[in-house]
Amino acid sequence: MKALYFAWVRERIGIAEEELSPPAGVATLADLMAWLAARGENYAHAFENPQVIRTALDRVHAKHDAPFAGAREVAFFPPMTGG
Amino acid sequence: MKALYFAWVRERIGIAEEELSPPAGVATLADLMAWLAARGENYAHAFENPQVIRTALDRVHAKHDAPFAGAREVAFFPPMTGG
Amino acid sequence: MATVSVQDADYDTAAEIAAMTAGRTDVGAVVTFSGLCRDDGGTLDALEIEHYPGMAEDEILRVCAEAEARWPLQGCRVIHRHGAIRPGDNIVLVVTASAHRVAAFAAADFLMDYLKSEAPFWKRNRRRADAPGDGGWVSPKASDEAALDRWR
Amino acid sequence: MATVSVQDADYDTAAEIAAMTAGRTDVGAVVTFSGLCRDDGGTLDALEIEHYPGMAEDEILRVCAEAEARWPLQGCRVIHRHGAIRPGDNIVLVVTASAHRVAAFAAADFLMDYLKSEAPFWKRNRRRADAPGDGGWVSPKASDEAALDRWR
Repeated sequence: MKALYFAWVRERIGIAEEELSPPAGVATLADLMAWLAARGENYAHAFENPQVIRTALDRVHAKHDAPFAGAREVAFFPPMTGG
Repeated sequence: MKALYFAWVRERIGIAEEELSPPAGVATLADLMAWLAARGENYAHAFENPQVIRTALDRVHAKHDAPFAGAREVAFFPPMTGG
Repeated sequence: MATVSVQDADYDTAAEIAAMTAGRTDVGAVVTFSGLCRDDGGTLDALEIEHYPGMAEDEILRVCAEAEARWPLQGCRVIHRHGAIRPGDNIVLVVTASAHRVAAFAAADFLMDYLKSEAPFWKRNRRRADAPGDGGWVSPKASDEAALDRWR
Repeated sequence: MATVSVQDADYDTAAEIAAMTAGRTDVGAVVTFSGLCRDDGGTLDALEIEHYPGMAEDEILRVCAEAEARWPLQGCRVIHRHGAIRPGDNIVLVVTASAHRVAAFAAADFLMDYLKSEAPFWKRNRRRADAPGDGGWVSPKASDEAALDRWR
Protein backbone atom coordinates (compact mmCIF):
# COMPACT_ATOMS: atom_id res chain seq x y z
CA MET A 1 0.00 0.00 0.00
CA LYS A 2 1.33 3.41 -0.93
CA ALA A 3 1.36 6.06 1.79
CA LEU A 4 1.38 9.77 0.95
CA TYR A 5 2.23 12.57 3.37
CA PHE A 6 1.42 16.25 2.84
CA ALA A 7 2.31 19.64 4.29
CA TRP A 8 3.80 19.49 7.80
CA VAL A 9 3.14 15.75 8.08
CA ARG A 10 5.44 15.33 5.07
CA GLU A 11 8.00 17.76 6.51
CA ARG A 12 8.12 16.07 9.91
CA ILE A 13 8.47 12.59 8.46
CA GLY A 14 10.96 13.81 5.89
CA ILE A 15 9.55 11.97 2.86
CA ALA A 16 6.54 12.53 0.62
CA GLU A 17 5.61 8.89 0.01
CA GLU A 18 6.61 5.32 0.74
CA GLU A 19 5.38 1.74 0.54
CA LEU A 20 3.85 0.40 3.77
CA SER A 21 3.43 -3.24 4.82
CA PRO A 22 1.79 -3.10 8.24
CA PRO A 23 1.61 -6.33 10.24
CA ALA A 24 -1.58 -8.28 10.91
CA GLY A 25 -3.63 -6.64 13.64
CA VAL A 26 -3.10 -3.15 12.24
CA ALA A 27 -6.54 -2.75 10.68
CA THR A 28 -7.83 0.82 10.93
CA LEU A 29 -6.31 4.17 10.04
CA ALA A 30 -5.97 4.87 13.78
CA ASP A 31 -4.02 1.60 14.14
CA LEU A 32 -1.86 2.58 11.20
CA MET A 33 -0.98 5.97 12.72
CA ALA A 34 -0.06 4.33 16.04
CA TRP A 35 2.11 1.79 14.20
CA LEU A 36 3.80 4.53 12.15
CA ALA A 37 4.40 6.69 15.24
CA ALA A 38 6.52 3.88 16.72
CA ARG A 39 8.83 3.78 13.69
CA GLY A 40 11.06 6.64 14.77
CA GLU A 41 11.30 10.16 16.12
CA ASN A 42 10.26 11.75 12.84
CA TYR A 43 7.08 9.65 12.67
CA ALA A 44 6.43 10.15 16.38
CA HIS A 45 6.60 13.91 15.82
CA ALA A 46 4.27 13.78 12.80
CA PHE A 47 1.68 11.68 14.64
CA GLU A 48 2.12 13.09 18.16
CA ASN A 49 -1.42 14.49 18.02
CA PRO A 50 -3.26 12.03 15.78
CA GLN A 51 -6.67 13.62 16.28
CA VAL A 52 -5.63 16.61 14.18
CA ILE A 53 -4.46 14.43 11.26
CA ARG A 54 -6.84 13.98 8.34
CA THR A 55 -6.80 10.71 6.44
CA ALA A 56 -7.87 9.56 2.98
CA LEU A 57 -8.17 6.14 1.38
CA ASP A 58 -7.79 5.98 -2.39
CA ARG A 59 -8.26 9.77 -2.59
CA VAL A 60 -11.50 9.91 -0.59
CA HIS A 61 -11.69 11.36 2.93
CA ALA A 62 -11.90 8.57 5.52
CA LYS A 63 -12.35 8.55 9.28
CA HIS A 64 -9.74 7.19 11.65
CA ASP A 65 -11.85 4.17 12.52
CA ALA A 66 -12.08 3.11 8.86
CA PRO A 67 -10.33 -0.17 7.98
CA PHE A 68 -7.79 0.27 5.20
CA ALA A 69 -7.77 -3.29 3.87
CA GLY A 70 -7.97 -3.27 0.07
CA ALA A 71 -6.88 0.35 -0.33
CA ARG A 72 -4.04 1.00 -2.74
CA GLU A 73 -3.26 4.50 -1.48
CA VAL A 74 -3.50 6.00 2.00
CA ALA A 75 -2.79 9.65 2.75
CA PHE A 76 -2.07 11.62 5.94
CA PHE A 77 -2.28 15.40 6.09
CA PRO A 78 -3.16 18.38 8.30
CA PRO A 79 -6.54 20.12 8.14
CA MET A 80 -6.97 21.70 4.70
CA THR A 81 -6.40 25.42 4.16
CA GLY A 82 -7.18 25.91 0.48
CA GLY A 83 -9.69 28.23 -1.09
CA MET B 1 -43.89 71.50 -8.87
CA LYS B 2 -42.72 69.19 -11.61
CA ALA B 3 -44.43 65.79 -11.86
CA LEU B 4 -42.73 62.83 -13.53
CA TYR B 5 -44.47 59.64 -14.66
CA PHE B 6 -42.71 56.38 -15.48
CA ALA B 7 -43.46 53.04 -17.15
CA TRP B 8 -47.17 52.23 -17.41
CA VAL B 9 -48.14 55.28 -15.33
CA ARG B 10 -46.52 57.40 -18.06
CA GLU B 11 -48.16 55.38 -20.82
CA ARG B 12 -51.64 55.60 -19.33
CA ILE B 13 -51.43 59.35 -18.71
CA GLY B 14 -49.82 59.89 -22.10
CA ILE B 15 -47.08 62.29 -21.03
CA ALA B 16 -43.77 61.85 -19.21
CA GLU B 17 -43.84 65.07 -17.20
CA GLU B 18 -45.79 68.24 -16.52
CA GLU B 19 -46.05 71.16 -14.11
CA LEU B 20 -48.65 70.70 -11.36
CA SER B 21 -50.36 73.43 -9.30
CA PRO B 22 -52.67 71.58 -6.95
CA PRO B 23 -55.21 73.64 -4.99
CA ALA B 24 -55.05 74.30 -1.25
CA GLY B 25 -56.22 71.28 0.73
CA VAL B 26 -54.28 68.84 -1.48
CA ALA B 27 -51.42 68.17 0.95
CA THR B 28 -50.20 64.56 0.81
CA LEU B 29 -49.15 62.34 -2.07
CA ALA B 30 -52.39 60.39 -1.58
CA ASP B 31 -54.34 63.65 -1.94
CA LEU B 32 -52.34 64.47 -5.05
CA MET B 33 -53.13 61.12 -6.68
CA ALA B 34 -56.86 61.55 -5.93
CA TRP B 35 -56.76 65.07 -7.38
CA LEU B 36 -54.92 63.85 -10.50
CA ALA B 37 -57.32 60.92 -10.96
CA ALA B 38 -60.18 63.42 -11.34
CA ARG B 39 -58.48 65.24 -14.21
CA GLY B 40 -59.54 62.87 -16.96
CA GLU B 41 -59.92 59.29 -18.10
CA ASN B 42 -56.19 58.86 -18.72
CA TYR B 43 -55.35 59.99 -15.16
CA ALA B 44 -58.23 57.96 -13.73
CA HIS B 45 -56.79 54.86 -15.49
CA ALA B 46 -53.27 55.53 -14.24
CA PHE B 47 -54.40 56.01 -10.65
CA GLU B 48 -57.30 53.52 -10.57
CA ASN B 49 -55.41 51.43 -8.02
CA PRO B 50 -53.33 53.99 -6.10
CA GLN B 51 -52.00 51.50 -3.54
CA VAL B 52 -49.80 49.91 -6.23
CA ILE B 53 -48.29 53.25 -7.25
CA ARG B 54 -44.86 54.15 -5.80
CA THR B 55 -44.08 57.77 -5.13
CA ALA B 56 -40.91 59.83 -4.73
CA LEU B 57 -40.26 63.40 -3.63
CA ASP B 58 -37.12 65.08 -4.97
CA ARG B 59 -35.79 61.67 -6.05
CA VAL B 60 -36.22 59.94 -2.69
CA HIS B 61 -38.85 57.25 -2.07
CA ALA B 62 -41.80 58.69 -0.09
CA LYS B 63 -44.92 57.16 1.39
CA HIS B 64 -48.40 58.15 0.26
CA ASP B 65 -49.12 59.95 3.53
CA ALA B 66 -46.09 62.23 3.08
CA PRO B 67 -46.88 65.93 2.55
CA PHE B 68 -45.32 67.25 -0.65
CA ALA B 69 -45.06 70.93 0.34
CA GLY B 70 -41.64 72.31 -0.60
CA ALA B 71 -40.78 69.53 -3.05
CA ARG B 72 -39.64 70.60 -6.49
CA GLU B 73 -40.13 67.22 -8.14
CA VAL B 74 -42.71 64.50 -7.50
CA ALA B 75 -42.70 61.16 -9.31
CA PHE B 76 -45.27 58.39 -9.78
CA PHE B 77 -44.33 54.93 -11.00
CA PRO B 78 -45.15 51.23 -10.74
CA PRO B 79 -43.18 48.86 -8.46
CA MET B 80 -39.60 48.64 -9.67
CA THR B 81 -38.39 45.70 -11.73
CA GLY B 82 -34.71 46.48 -12.29
CA GLY B 83 -31.73 44.36 -11.41
CA MET C 1 -16.23 54.73 -1.92
CA ALA C 2 -18.85 53.06 -4.10
CA THR C 3 -18.92 53.88 -7.80
CA VAL C 4 -22.22 53.71 -9.66
CA SER C 5 -22.98 53.99 -13.37
CA VAL C 6 -26.33 53.98 -15.13
CA GLN C 7 -25.64 53.65 -18.84
CA ASP C 8 -26.90 52.14 -22.06
CA ALA C 9 -23.44 50.87 -23.03
CA ASP C 10 -22.31 47.37 -22.15
CA TYR C 11 -19.72 46.82 -19.42
CA ASP C 12 -16.50 44.82 -19.08
CA THR C 13 -16.50 42.68 -15.95
CA ALA C 14 -12.78 41.94 -16.14
CA ALA C 15 -11.92 45.65 -16.37
CA GLU C 16 -14.09 46.37 -13.33
CA ILE C 17 -12.43 43.63 -11.29
CA ALA C 18 -9.00 44.89 -12.36
CA ALA C 19 -9.86 48.48 -11.43
CA MET C 20 -10.85 47.33 -7.94
CA THR C 21 -7.80 45.19 -7.25
CA ALA C 22 -4.92 46.65 -9.31
CA GLY C 23 -1.87 47.52 -7.22
CA ARG C 24 -3.47 46.30 -3.99
CA THR C 25 -2.40 43.43 -1.77
CA ASP C 26 -5.09 43.80 0.91
CA VAL C 27 -8.03 42.41 -1.08
CA GLY C 28 -8.74 38.76 -0.29
CA ALA C 29 -12.07 38.25 -2.03
CA VAL C 30 -13.84 39.70 -5.06
CA VAL C 31 -17.42 38.71 -5.87
CA THR C 32 -19.14 39.67 -9.11
CA PHE C 33 -22.77 39.31 -10.04
CA SER C 34 -23.90 39.72 -13.63
CA GLY C 35 -27.58 39.76 -14.49
CA LEU C 36 -28.28 38.76 -18.09
CA CYS C 37 -31.30 39.04 -20.36
CA ARG C 38 -33.00 35.64 -20.57
CA ASP C 39 -35.28 34.44 -23.32
CA ASP C 40 -36.38 31.02 -22.18
CA GLY C 41 -39.21 30.75 -24.68
CA GLY C 42 -37.38 32.19 -27.68
CA THR C 43 -40.06 34.89 -28.07
CA LEU C 44 -38.21 37.97 -26.84
CA ASP C 45 -36.87 40.57 -29.25
CA ALA C 46 -35.48 42.79 -26.49
CA LEU C 47 -35.98 43.89 -22.93
CA GLU C 48 -36.59 47.63 -22.80
CA ILE C 49 -35.39 49.13 -19.53
CA GLU C 50 -36.73 52.52 -18.49
CA HIS C 51 -35.22 54.37 -15.55
CA TYR C 52 -35.57 57.58 -13.56
CA PRO C 53 -32.40 59.54 -14.38
CA GLY C 54 -30.80 61.01 -11.30
CA MET C 55 -32.87 59.04 -8.82
CA ALA C 56 -31.57 55.72 -10.22
CA GLU C 57 -27.95 56.68 -9.45
CA ASP C 58 -28.91 58.19 -6.07
CA GLU C 59 -30.84 55.10 -4.95
CA ILE C 60 -28.06 52.71 -5.97
CA LEU C 61 -25.50 54.86 -4.13
CA ARG C 62 -27.76 54.83 -1.08
CA VAL C 63 -27.97 51.02 -1.20
CA CYS C 64 -24.17 50.81 -1.62
CA ALA C 65 -23.70 53.04 1.43
CA GLU C 66 -25.98 50.70 3.37
CA ALA C 67 -23.87 47.71 2.28
CA GLU C 68 -20.67 49.53 3.26
CA ALA C 69 -22.16 50.24 6.69
CA ARG C 70 -22.99 46.57 7.17
CA TRP C 71 -19.81 44.91 5.87
CA PRO C 72 -16.11 45.90 5.74
CA LEU C 73 -15.82 46.46 1.98
CA GLN C 74 -12.73 47.57 0.11
CA GLY C 75 -14.65 48.23 -3.09
CA CYS C 76 -18.22 48.42 -4.32
CA ARG C 77 -19.11 48.94 -7.99
CA VAL C 78 -22.54 48.84 -9.63
CA ILE C 79 -23.37 49.29 -13.32
CA HIS C 80 -27.01 49.16 -14.42
CA ARG C 81 -27.86 49.39 -18.10
CA HIS C 82 -30.99 50.92 -19.60
CA GLY C 83 -32.47 50.97 -23.08
CA ALA C 84 -32.95 47.93 -25.34
CA ILE C 85 -31.18 44.81 -24.08
CA ARG C 86 -31.06 41.74 -26.34
CA PRO C 87 -31.33 38.14 -25.10
CA GLY C 88 -27.98 37.01 -23.75
CA ASP C 89 -26.79 40.57 -23.13
CA ASN C 90 -25.73 42.03 -19.79
CA ILE C 91 -28.19 44.03 -17.67
CA VAL C 92 -26.54 44.69 -14.33
CA LEU C 93 -23.14 44.21 -12.70
CA VAL C 94 -22.27 44.26 -9.02
CA VAL C 95 -18.64 43.90 -7.87
CA THR C 96 -17.66 43.80 -4.21
CA ALA C 97 -14.21 43.41 -2.66
CA SER C 98 -13.25 42.65 0.92
CA ALA C 99 -10.43 41.11 2.92
CA HIS C 100 -12.64 38.07 3.56
CA ARG C 101 -15.09 36.12 1.46
CA VAL C 102 -18.11 36.24 3.78
CA ALA C 103 -18.40 40.04 3.56
CA ALA C 104 -17.88 40.12 -0.22
CA PHE C 105 -20.56 37.48 -0.82
CA ALA C 106 -23.09 38.93 1.60
CA ALA C 107 -22.70 42.48 0.29
CA ALA C 108 -23.14 41.47 -3.38
CA ASP C 109 -26.19 39.37 -2.51
CA PHE C 110 -27.68 42.22 -0.45
CA LEU C 111 -27.01 44.79 -3.17
CA MET C 112 -28.82 42.74 -5.80
CA ASP C 113 -31.83 42.18 -3.56
CA TYR C 114 -32.14 45.89 -2.84
CA LEU C 115 -31.46 47.00 -6.41
CA LYS C 116 -34.29 44.78 -7.59
CA SER C 117 -36.81 46.34 -5.25
CA GLU C 118 -35.63 49.91 -4.65
CA ALA C 119 -33.81 51.24 -7.68
CA PRO C 120 -36.16 53.00 -10.10
CA PHE C 121 -35.91 50.80 -13.20
CA TRP C 122 -38.76 49.17 -15.11
CA LYS C 123 -38.49 46.36 -17.60
CA ARG C 124 -40.76 45.80 -20.58
CA ASN C 125 -40.72 42.73 -22.82
CA ARG C 126 -40.67 43.59 -26.49
CA ARG C 127 -41.72 40.38 -28.21
CA ARG C 128 -40.65 39.17 -31.60
CA ALA C 129 -43.14 40.01 -34.35
CA ASP C 130 -43.99 36.34 -34.84
CA ALA C 131 -44.50 35.63 -31.13
CA PRO C 132 -47.98 35.31 -29.62
CA GLY C 133 -49.11 37.62 -26.82
CA ASP C 134 -48.29 41.28 -26.37
CA GLY C 135 -45.29 41.36 -24.04
CA GLY C 136 -45.71 44.31 -21.76
CA TRP C 137 -44.32 45.51 -18.47
CA VAL C 138 -42.65 42.96 -16.23
CA SER C 139 -44.43 42.46 -12.90
CA PRO C 140 -42.48 42.41 -9.65
CA LYS C 141 -42.03 38.94 -8.19
CA ALA C 142 -43.21 37.99 -4.71
CA SER C 143 -39.91 36.12 -4.31
CA ASP C 144 -38.01 39.40 -4.65
CA GLU C 145 -39.89 40.86 -1.71
CA ALA C 146 -39.28 37.66 0.27
CA ALA C 147 -35.55 37.91 -0.51
CA LEU C 148 -35.44 41.29 1.23
CA ASP C 149 -36.67 39.76 4.46
CA ARG C 150 -33.34 37.98 4.80
CA TRP C 151 -31.67 41.34 5.53
CA ARG C 152 -34.21 42.82 7.94
CA MET D 1 -21.49 19.52 -15.98
CA ALA D 2 -18.96 21.13 -13.65
CA THR D 3 -15.47 21.77 -14.96
CA VAL D 4 -12.55 21.77 -12.52
CA SER D 5 -8.91 22.73 -13.02
CA VAL D 6 -6.03 22.53 -10.57
CA GLN D 7 -3.13 24.41 -12.11
CA ASP D 8 -0.19 26.64 -11.34
CA ALA D 9 -1.05 29.04 -14.18
CA ASP D 10 -3.19 32.13 -13.57
CA TYR D 11 -6.78 32.25 -14.87
CA ASP D 12 -8.87 34.73 -16.84
CA THR D 13 -12.18 35.43 -15.13
CA ALA D 14 -13.70 37.14 -18.17
CA ALA D 15 -12.86 34.18 -20.41
CA GLU D 16 -14.47 31.80 -17.92
CA ILE D 17 -17.67 33.88 -17.77
CA ALA D 18 -17.74 34.07 -21.56
CA ALA D 19 -17.29 30.31 -21.91
CA MET D 20 -20.24 29.74 -19.60
CA THR D 21 -22.64 32.16 -21.29
CA ALA D 22 -21.58 32.39 -24.97
CA GLY D 23 -24.41 31.62 -27.37
CA ARG D 24 -26.92 31.06 -24.58
CA THR D 25 -30.05 33.05 -23.79
CA ASP D 26 -31.25 30.99 -20.82
CA VAL D 27 -28.70 32.22 -18.26
CA GLY D 28 -30.05 34.99 -16.04
CA ALA D 29 -27.35 35.22 -13.39
CA VAL D 30 -23.60 34.63 -13.24
CA VAL D 31 -21.72 34.88 -9.95
CA THR D 32 -17.94 34.81 -9.72
CA PHE D 33 -15.77 34.55 -6.66
CA SER D 34 -12.05 35.25 -6.83
CA GLY D 35 -9.83 34.58 -3.87
CA LEU D 36 -6.63 36.65 -3.88
CA CYS D 37 -3.36 36.47 -1.98
CA ARG D 38 -3.39 39.13 0.75
CA ASP D 39 -0.40 40.65 2.44
CA ASP D 40 -1.85 42.94 5.06
CA GLY D 41 1.39 43.42 6.90
CA GLY D 42 3.72 43.75 3.91
CA THR D 43 5.81 40.81 5.13
CA LEU D 44 4.80 38.08 2.66
CA ASP D 45 7.06 37.05 -0.19
CA ALA D 46 4.67 34.39 -1.48
CA LEU D 47 2.01 31.94 -0.44
CA GLU D 48 3.11 28.41 -1.29
CA ILE D 49 0.16 26.14 -2.00
CA GLU D 50 0.67 22.39 -1.81
CA HIS D 51 -2.05 20.01 -3.02
CA TYR D 52 -2.81 16.33 -3.36
CA PRO D 53 -2.84 15.73 -7.13
CA GLY D 54 -5.80 13.66 -8.21
CA MET D 55 -7.66 13.93 -4.94
CA ALA D 56 -7.82 17.74 -5.23
CA GLU D 57 -9.67 17.55 -8.55
CA ASP D 58 -11.88 14.67 -7.32
CA GLU D 59 -12.90 16.50 -4.14
CA ILE D 60 -13.74 19.71 -5.96
CA LEU D 61 -15.81 17.78 -8.51
CA ARG D 62 -17.61 16.06 -5.64
CA VAL D 63 -18.40 19.44 -4.04
CA CYS D 64 -19.62 20.76 -7.41
CA ALA D 65 -21.90 17.73 -7.82
CA GLU D 66 -23.33 18.48 -4.37
CA ALA D 67 -23.98 22.10 -5.40
CA GLU D 68 -25.63 20.95 -8.63
CA ALA D 69 -27.88 18.63 -6.62
CA ARG D 70 -28.93 21.48 -4.35
CA TRP D 71 -29.48 24.29 -6.88
CA PRO D 72 -30.56 24.42 -10.54
CA LEU D 73 -27.24 25.42 -12.08
CA GLN D 74 -26.52 25.96 -15.76
CA GLY D 75 -22.78 26.10 -15.24
CA CYS D 76 -20.22 25.47 -12.52
CA ARG D 77 -16.51 26.17 -12.97
CA VAL D 78 -13.73 25.99 -10.37
CA ILE D 79 -10.05 26.78 -10.86
CA HIS D 80 -7.66 26.36 -7.93
CA ARG D 81 -4.02 27.33 -8.32
CA HIS D 82 -1.04 25.73 -6.59
CA GLY D 83 2.62 26.62 -6.28
CA ALA D 84 4.00 30.05 -5.35
CA ILE D 85 1.37 32.81 -5.35
CA ARG D 86 2.51 36.42 -4.92
CA PRO D 87 0.59 39.07 -2.95
CA GLY D 88 -2.22 40.44 -5.11
CA ASP D 89 -2.33 37.35 -7.33
CA ASN D 90 -5.30 35.06 -7.87
CA ILE D 91 -5.66 31.84 -5.86
CA VAL D 92 -9.09 30.41 -6.61
CA LEU D 93 -11.99 31.11 -8.96
CA VAL D 94 -15.58 29.90 -8.70
CA VAL D 95 -18.11 30.72 -11.42
CA THR D 96 -21.75 29.67 -11.21
CA ALA D 97 -24.59 30.33 -13.65
CA SER D 98 -28.31 29.89 -13.20
CA ALA D 99 -31.60 31.23 -14.52
CA HIS D 100 -32.08 33.09 -11.24
CA ARG D 101 -29.77 34.98 -8.94
CA VAL D 102 -30.58 33.21 -5.66
CA ALA D 103 -29.28 29.85 -6.93
CA ALA D 104 -26.14 31.36 -8.49
CA PHE D 105 -25.23 33.23 -5.29
CA ALA D 106 -25.97 30.36 -2.92
CA ALA D 107 -24.06 27.81 -5.00
CA ALA D 108 -20.92 29.98 -5.27
CA ASP D 109 -21.00 30.72 -1.54
CA PHE D 110 -21.50 27.01 -0.72
CA LEU D 111 -18.69 25.95 -3.07
CA MET D 112 -16.20 28.30 -1.45
CA ASP D 113 -17.11 27.16 2.06
CA TYR D 114 -16.65 23.51 1.12
CA LEU D 115 -13.50 24.06 -0.92
CA LYS D 116 -11.90 25.73 2.08
CA SER D 117 -12.55 22.79 4.37
CA GLU D 118 -12.62 19.70 2.15
CA ALA D 119 -10.35 20.16 -0.83
CA PRO D 120 -6.80 18.90 -0.10
CA PHE D 121 -4.77 22.10 -0.37
CA TRP D 122 -2.37 23.52 2.21
CA LYS D 123 -1.02 27.05 2.33
CA ARG D 124 2.34 28.09 3.70
CA ASN D 125 3.50 31.67 4.20
CA ARG D 126 6.93 32.33 2.79
CA ARG D 127 8.04 35.56 4.44
CA ARG D 128 10.26 38.21 2.99
CA ALA D 129 13.88 37.86 4.07
CA ASP D 130 13.71 41.10 6.05
CA ALA D 131 10.48 40.20 7.84
CA PRO D 132 10.44 38.99 11.45
CA GLY D 133 9.02 35.57 12.36
CA ASP D 134 9.27 32.37 10.39
CA GLY D 135 6.01 32.18 8.42
CA GLY D 136 4.97 28.58 8.29
CA TRP D 137 1.82 26.61 7.55
CA VAL D 138 -1.46 28.45 7.68
CA SER D 139 -3.82 27.16 10.38
CA PRO D 140 -7.46 26.47 9.60
CA LYS D 141 -9.84 29.12 10.94
CA ALA D 142 -12.68 28.33 13.31
CA SER D 143 -14.83 30.72 11.26
CA ASP D 144 -14.43 28.43 8.23
CA GLU D 145 -15.88 25.52 10.17
CA ALA D 146 -18.70 27.76 11.40
CA ALA D 147 -19.45 28.82 7.81
CA LEU D 148 -20.12 25.18 6.93
CA ASP D 149 -22.88 24.97 9.51
CA ARG D 150 -24.98 27.29 7.34
CA TRP D 151 -25.42 24.48 4.80
CA ARG D 152 -26.11 21.57 7.16
